Amino acid sequence: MIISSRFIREYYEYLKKDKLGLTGAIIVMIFIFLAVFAPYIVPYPADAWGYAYNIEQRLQPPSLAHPFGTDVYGRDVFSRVILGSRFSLIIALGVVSIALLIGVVLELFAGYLGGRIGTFFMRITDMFLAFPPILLALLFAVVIGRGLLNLIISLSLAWWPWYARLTYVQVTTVKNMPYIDAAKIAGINTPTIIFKYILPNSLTPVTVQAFLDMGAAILEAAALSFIGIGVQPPNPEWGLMISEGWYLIGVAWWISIFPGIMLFLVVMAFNFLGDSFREFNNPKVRRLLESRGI
Amino acid sequence: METLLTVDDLKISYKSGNYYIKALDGVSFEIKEGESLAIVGESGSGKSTLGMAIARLLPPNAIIEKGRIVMKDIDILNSKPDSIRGKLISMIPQEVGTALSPFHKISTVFEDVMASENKATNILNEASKILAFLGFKDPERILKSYPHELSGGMLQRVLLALAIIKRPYLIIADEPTSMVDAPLRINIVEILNAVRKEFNISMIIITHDIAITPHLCDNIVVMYAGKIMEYGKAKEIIDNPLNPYTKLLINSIPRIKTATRFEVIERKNTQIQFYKGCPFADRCESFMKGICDITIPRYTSLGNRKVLCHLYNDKK
Amino acid sequence: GGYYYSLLNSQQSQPKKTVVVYASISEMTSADPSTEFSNSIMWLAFTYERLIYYDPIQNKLIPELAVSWERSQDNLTWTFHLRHGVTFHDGSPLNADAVIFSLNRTITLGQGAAFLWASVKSIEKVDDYTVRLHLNYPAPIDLIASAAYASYIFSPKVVQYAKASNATDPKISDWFNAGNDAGSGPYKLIKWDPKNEVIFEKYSAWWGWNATDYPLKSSSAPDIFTIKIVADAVTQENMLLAGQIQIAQQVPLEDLNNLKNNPNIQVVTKPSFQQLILLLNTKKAPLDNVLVREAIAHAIPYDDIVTVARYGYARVASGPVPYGMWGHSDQFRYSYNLTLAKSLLVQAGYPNGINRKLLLTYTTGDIYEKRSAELIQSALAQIGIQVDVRPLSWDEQWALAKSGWENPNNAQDILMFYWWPTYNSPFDFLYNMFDSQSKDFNLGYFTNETFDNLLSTAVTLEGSDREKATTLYLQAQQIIYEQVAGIPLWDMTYVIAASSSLSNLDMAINPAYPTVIFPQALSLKS
Amino acid sequence: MIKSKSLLKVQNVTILFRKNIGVLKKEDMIIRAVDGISFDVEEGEILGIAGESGSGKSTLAKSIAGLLKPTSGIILFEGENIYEIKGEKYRYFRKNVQMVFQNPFGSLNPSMKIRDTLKDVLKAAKKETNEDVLRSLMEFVNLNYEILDKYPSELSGGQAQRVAIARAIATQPKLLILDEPTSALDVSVQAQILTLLKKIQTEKGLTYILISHDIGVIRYLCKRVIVMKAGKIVEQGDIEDIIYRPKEEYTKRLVESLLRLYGYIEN
Amino acid sequence: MPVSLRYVIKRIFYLFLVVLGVITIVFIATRIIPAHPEFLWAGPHATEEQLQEARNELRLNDPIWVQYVYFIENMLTFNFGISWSSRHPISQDILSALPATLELAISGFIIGILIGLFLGIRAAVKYGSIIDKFVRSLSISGSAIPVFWLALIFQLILAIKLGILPVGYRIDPNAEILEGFQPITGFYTIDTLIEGKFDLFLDVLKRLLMPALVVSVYPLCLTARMTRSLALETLQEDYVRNMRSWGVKDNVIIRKYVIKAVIPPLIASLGLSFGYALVGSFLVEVIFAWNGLGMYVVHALANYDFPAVIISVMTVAIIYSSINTVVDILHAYLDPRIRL
Ligand SMILES: Nc1ncnc2c1ncn2[C@@H]1O[C@H](COP(=O)(O)OP(=O)(O)OP(=O)(O)O)[C@@H](O)[C@H]1O
Ligand SMILES: Nc1ncnc2c1ncn2[C@@H]1O[C@H](COP(=O)(O)OP(=O)(O)OP(=O)(O)O)[C@@H](O)[C@H]1O
Ligand SMILES: [Mg+2]
Ligand SMILES: [Mg+2]
Repeated sequence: MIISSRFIREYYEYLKKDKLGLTGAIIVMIFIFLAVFAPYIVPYPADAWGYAYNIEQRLQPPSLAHPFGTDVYGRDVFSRVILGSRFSLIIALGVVSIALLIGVVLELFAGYLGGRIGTFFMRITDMFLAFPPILLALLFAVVIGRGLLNLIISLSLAWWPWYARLTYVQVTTVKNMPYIDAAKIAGINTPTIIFKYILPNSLTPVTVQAFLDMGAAILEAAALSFIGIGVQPPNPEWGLMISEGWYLIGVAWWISIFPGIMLFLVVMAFNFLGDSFREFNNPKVRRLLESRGI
Repeated sequence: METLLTVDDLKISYKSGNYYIKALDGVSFEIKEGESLAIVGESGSGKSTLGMAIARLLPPNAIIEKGRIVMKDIDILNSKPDSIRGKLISMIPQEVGTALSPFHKISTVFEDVMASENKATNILNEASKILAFLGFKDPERILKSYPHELSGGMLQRVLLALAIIKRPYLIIADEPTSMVDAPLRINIVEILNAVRKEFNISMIIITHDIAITPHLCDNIVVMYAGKIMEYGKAKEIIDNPLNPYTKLLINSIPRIKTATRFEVIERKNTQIQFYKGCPFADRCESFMKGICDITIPRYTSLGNRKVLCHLYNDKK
Repeated sequence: GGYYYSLLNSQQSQPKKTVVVYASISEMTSADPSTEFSNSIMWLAFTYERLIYYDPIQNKLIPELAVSWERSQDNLTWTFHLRHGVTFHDGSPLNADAVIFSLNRTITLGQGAAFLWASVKSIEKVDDYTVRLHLNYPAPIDLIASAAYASYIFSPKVVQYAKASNATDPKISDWFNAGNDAGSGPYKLIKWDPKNEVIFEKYSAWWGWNATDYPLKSSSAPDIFTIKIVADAVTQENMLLAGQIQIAQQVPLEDLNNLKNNPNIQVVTKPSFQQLILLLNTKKAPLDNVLVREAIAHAIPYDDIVTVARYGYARVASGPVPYGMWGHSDQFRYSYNLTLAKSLLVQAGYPNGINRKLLLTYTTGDIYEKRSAELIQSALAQIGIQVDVRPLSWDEQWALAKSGWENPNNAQDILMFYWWPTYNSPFDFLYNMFDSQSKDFNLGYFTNETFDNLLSTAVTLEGSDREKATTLYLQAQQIIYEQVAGIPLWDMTYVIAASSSLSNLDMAINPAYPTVIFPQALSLKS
Repeated sequence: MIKSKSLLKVQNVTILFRKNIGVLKKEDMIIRAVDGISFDVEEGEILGIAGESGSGKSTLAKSIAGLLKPTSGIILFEGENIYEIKGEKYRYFRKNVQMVFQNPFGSLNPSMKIRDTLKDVLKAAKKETNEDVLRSLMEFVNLNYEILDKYPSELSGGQAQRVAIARAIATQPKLLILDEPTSALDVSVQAQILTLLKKIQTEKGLTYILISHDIGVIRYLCKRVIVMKAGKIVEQGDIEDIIYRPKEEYTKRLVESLLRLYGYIEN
Repeated sequence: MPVSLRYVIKRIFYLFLVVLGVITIVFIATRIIPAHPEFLWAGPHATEEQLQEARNELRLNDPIWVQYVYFIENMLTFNFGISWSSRHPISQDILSALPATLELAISGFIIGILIGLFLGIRAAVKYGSIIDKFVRSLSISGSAIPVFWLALIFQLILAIKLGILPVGYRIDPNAEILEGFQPITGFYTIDTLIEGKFDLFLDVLKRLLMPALVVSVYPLCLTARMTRSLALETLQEDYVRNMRSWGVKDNVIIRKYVIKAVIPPLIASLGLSFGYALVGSFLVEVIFAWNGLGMYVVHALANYDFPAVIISVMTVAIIYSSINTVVDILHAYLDPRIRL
């Protein structure tokens, strides 16, 4: 399996040398920590969830009491930004795992069986690939409605074809490898071959892509929330907060700047991590990297 | 004959992450003008590294720890690569499929290779002439082709033409005959011999294919784990290998005429750390029988030959 | 480059026209002066003219196309004397025929605000410049003739232009909507791109430029007036600061302090008759219980809402009739009192709050509504009422709300929307939003016979006995107040930010004609 | 002399590959990889198949191993058509015909430890999978048992090929197909593998089909050889006869150049 | 060497299939997923008449396959129906908004590609150097910037705080009246030049600059990253080493061989880059009040004008697929190995 302890150990060793990847990993870890514990550690939980408002405190610039200032309802932007990480994490995990599941399972069988069925599934995948993913997500969001859950579903529905194609390509190469023939000759049954021989060896590019996509999913979800069809107020989703703060950009820049910075940092961290993971999995580049001591 | 190239105590490692991989460990030898030298040995023994070091083509992670390469009074390792590559030394690559840019016609490559020579002669004429010499009936057509439009054998000759068009003193061929059928192997040997005769070019042939060496080379360097195990006239070495590794190598070649009998020594699992001492000890019968010890042996010169082995340290 | 420059200079040697660009938040709608009942008032109001112009601040009626008018003793006949020497933009003269043609078309088509003329029985041409209206019942025809909608007079030649068979032929409407105008106002329509921009050019033959009895004009009015659709307040502000527009309909109110300090910008505020109100679904549990409605009314932080939603640029409403309108009273404010609200809920039988999420709808895209709605959401949460706040497009919101007349249980619980007057009378507010006959806008489905009777009596007195009418309207408002049929939130103060190069802006804005800037009154400093 | 019974019968086997190069309608290009080949393999025999690159050797081998149904012709294993048997008989065939591939790394699942690879194979053949079985298997191919806990990428070429051989003999097959088992290895390692193969054959009495383009390798292991070219059998017979008395033009040319090349070494 | 006609025909035929596929997905999304498609078409709370109208228009009383055929026919004949917020034919709305979006997307895309290509090559050549590290972190972090947020910051700094660049709108609001500017193609950069209005052209460029820069960020990062890794891989290729061994100078190798090897796969990814530019401009339009398809969609979304949104999305998908087809043909043209 790709997630073997050896693999993790090797990647850990590699990360220690890849400064960008390491930075990414650390930020991602902080982000996950925040997402999990946000409601318990933010200074103003009620503000964070959007239940409360405080007229006296409205539109305060950043200060000690409110490090990121307050918004138009006098809610603490810092608390909201921190809690926002929970939404982004749920989105990233939800979208990537659902899309991965659909894409991989579908094309694993399509790719292994090949022939007409394989082609048929690939054609369906191609149809979906004809849309820029975020627009397809927008289409689905419009059809199934707004809100966090619908957002995740829409994005997943738009995303799976990318994994499907990767898996398909990979499965069709892997299934022609001698070790698959060897397994067949040894009399190992088809389900075992698919799940133990083809799946783990087809997964690397998809996993790399999934890693890279975590950030992208967060970003696209934020974009959809920004145009109003994602997470709904008063929830503190970053894209939504940017959109709300945009109206006041002239007087209260902090309302949209801080969620933006947070969004940027987290997506960047995922990108760094994903990129380092990709280079780690690309032996050609890896050899070059190692030789340069990067 | 004058000495063309001297390699003196060359030590090269590769840096790979935190590790250093020793590729060459104190290699010294000479090539005379017009001479053809074979470098044979195990996979990973440093043959390609040696060839690339001479042609100044080492990858960036290679570290030259020690040693000198001198050719025609030029210190190869300390001069500009551009003044060496192509002019003094050229290479013939092994993989023909990926050896030429798929996006360019053969003629373009010839032009670019010759670009630095501001000779009055028409470059393409020159190329045609060499291609014709290498046996092409219609060199113009070859020049107009893309690499993928030519067969493997044709490409091999095109690559040879590219390597010799600037008339270097030395060409290095890395595995010119691997993955090739017997008739074609003969063919390549013949062409290389013809080139050598016509242009008086020295050659280093890096190869696994010991069978071709007596037809193509004057001398052989046998390498093992970054060291030269034995050096000498090709035919002498094949007739009478001295070093146990050379013996193993020669005996491992399956024969055609008579059924072979391999003498195989299976590597035993021992706890001794071999890399510090004699590199071949763990496969060496003499070591296992206790005839010699693990320390690094010295070179012994026996006439034209040089051997690295305890068995010969005492002799002579 | 040089070639282009010489070309350019030759063009610029002609005297440059003066231009004022007014950025509108919303797109223009239709262009038919008889039926339009929406955003296009923004330009109909100065491309076309009414018989009378109304100044609500001084409560004065100013002669426009009619120089004078009188009503009969029984209040059932109104006679208008028309202005001489007025020409429409096509050059044809204004006369009694034109007025009769226009009013008849509007009344016959019966769309938009045509209901205003419901009292009219017939229109009679007395002579070329005199028109007489005969009524079924007394009605304030002077106010109706000065209304912001359905009051416009246009050239009868539109029938020819549109190749129509008669006045009500839809071809005329098509002709208007193709971007043609047939008005007599100070500006004529020269470009009609309702989603992006609408452009007007000064009509130099307008009678008003030289009229002494007509105050609404300026000698340095712009040659060109453009309404540019800029759907976003932030962009409007940026464009204003960059000098790309001269008037911004909306800027983020929080930015006003900065703008006020900017010497290049002026900010004009004016009270308006536009009110944000909640209509409560009186036919669906739990809001069918007056005690619950009352509890809600006392749980809303009115002052906070004005601060947050309008940055203070509004007044907490008192009754559905806005400040400044006759028939308004300061007696109808609900107090903000959570203890009271909670005890009312207990009385109503909901000691633990309401176990269902109430649906509050508002019109999407309006930030003031959005903020008010979100504040109400968190305020009501404090007395145990959960609210689902849902932005809907106006069409959708309206359709959902209207469906409540058939089945109130399918409709929203709370509807948030604006009301502004069609014509200037409390009747317009009270009837439309609360009378049991008004199925289009009584979207709380409030039915109360006493209330209906009070209104129908009052409206007939408007034209004759304003004082009596006022008393009746106040009684009617008392019923609304006690029954909590609606909860008025705030009366908007209009805020217009404009370039300092404009003067007279104050005069160009009139709450009786909401969102209109009358360009003929603007002065452009050079 | 008792005629031993034939273990495998290849009868008139043709294998075509179809490549669709058409745009709208089907336009197929047909590659005749194997073209009407017939031969028998006796029990306990080692049959060599030689031939130039692309002559269809691997395709034929795959077909015999039951991986690729021939376009026409039949393959009989112990008298049964291997593409028609089902159930117990099929399992019997699977257990008894195994294959070793050219690229030792490519034929081992890179994401599984050697131990698990072997276990899977033993399980599929319904055999014991305990530590002793695994260790003795390793010992048999001259490997240290520590290798069991390694991944293929951590092995040398020779080690990996030994593992592949261990895997192939784990089910105790009757017929072993060796498709260029040593061509990716160093000559000295090749010699070790070849001796190992010889040892296995004598100890277990297996039947081999050995595919190689290296006549020397075939010569070392085989008595009988088939020479293929472009999907067809050019010549077959005793290896000595082929080398010293080639009949066909192609074989003559091949042998002549080989003799020239190896001429010096062998004298 | 010309690309074989057969390949071009094949690609175009394939494009046609993809367009059908796109239409099918839209059909599925609008007819099969929602329980009551008429609500989607006329708005969830439309009146009974509106619903009836929608039912007729969508032919909901016919069997599903008739609806499907009818739907395809409508889409292929640009009969997209009426936007129920603007009350215009959607095809007309889209046609008037499209040039603005394309102008923005194309300029952003071109800026991105050119700068990205330059940076990517630089980085690969100086592998491991400061430049390389800079390009690598820039390209990775750059693609993490939310475009809409970047637009906001650009606007805040360049337009509001510094006042260097104008904000909003594609052309001076008074251009039409004062300069007599009349859009012809809808691409204002082209129109102003056609009409010889050079000052307006400069104005248009100035207005285009900021949004185009924002839009360019994503394609730029993508191109830089791809170029870098492609060039790195190419530098590892055997033939590069071989040419070095024959004495071809490094700069010739990079200028002539590496770039030529990098371009075809890069071209193959142009479709993707353009997709990013297109989507990027959708979001950026909102902030820069750029009257394109993005504004139209966002506006339609706010008004729950589903038909307008769905058809716009479909239009973009079709444009995107067409571009991908052109790109594939171009790729085949540039890579002599692809001959199908
Ligand atoms: N770029 C590199 N980075 C790290 N290690 C390398 C690199 N190139 C070669 N090596 C290592 O250096 C040693 C010598 O390699 P070299 O390629 O010179 O061997 P060789 O004799 O040519 O082998 P072969 O016969 O397989 O071609 C080997 O252990 C190899 O793994
Ligand atoms: N799956 C396939 N699809 C299409 N053609 C194939 C396929 N497999 C093999 N071929 C073709 O069949 C022919 C025979 O191939 P095969 O691999 O059997 O040759 P071989 O003798 O094993 O060659 P080598 O010595 O190089 O391994 C070749 O022309 C090859 O291109
Ligand atoms: Mg080598
Ligand atoms: Mg083969």
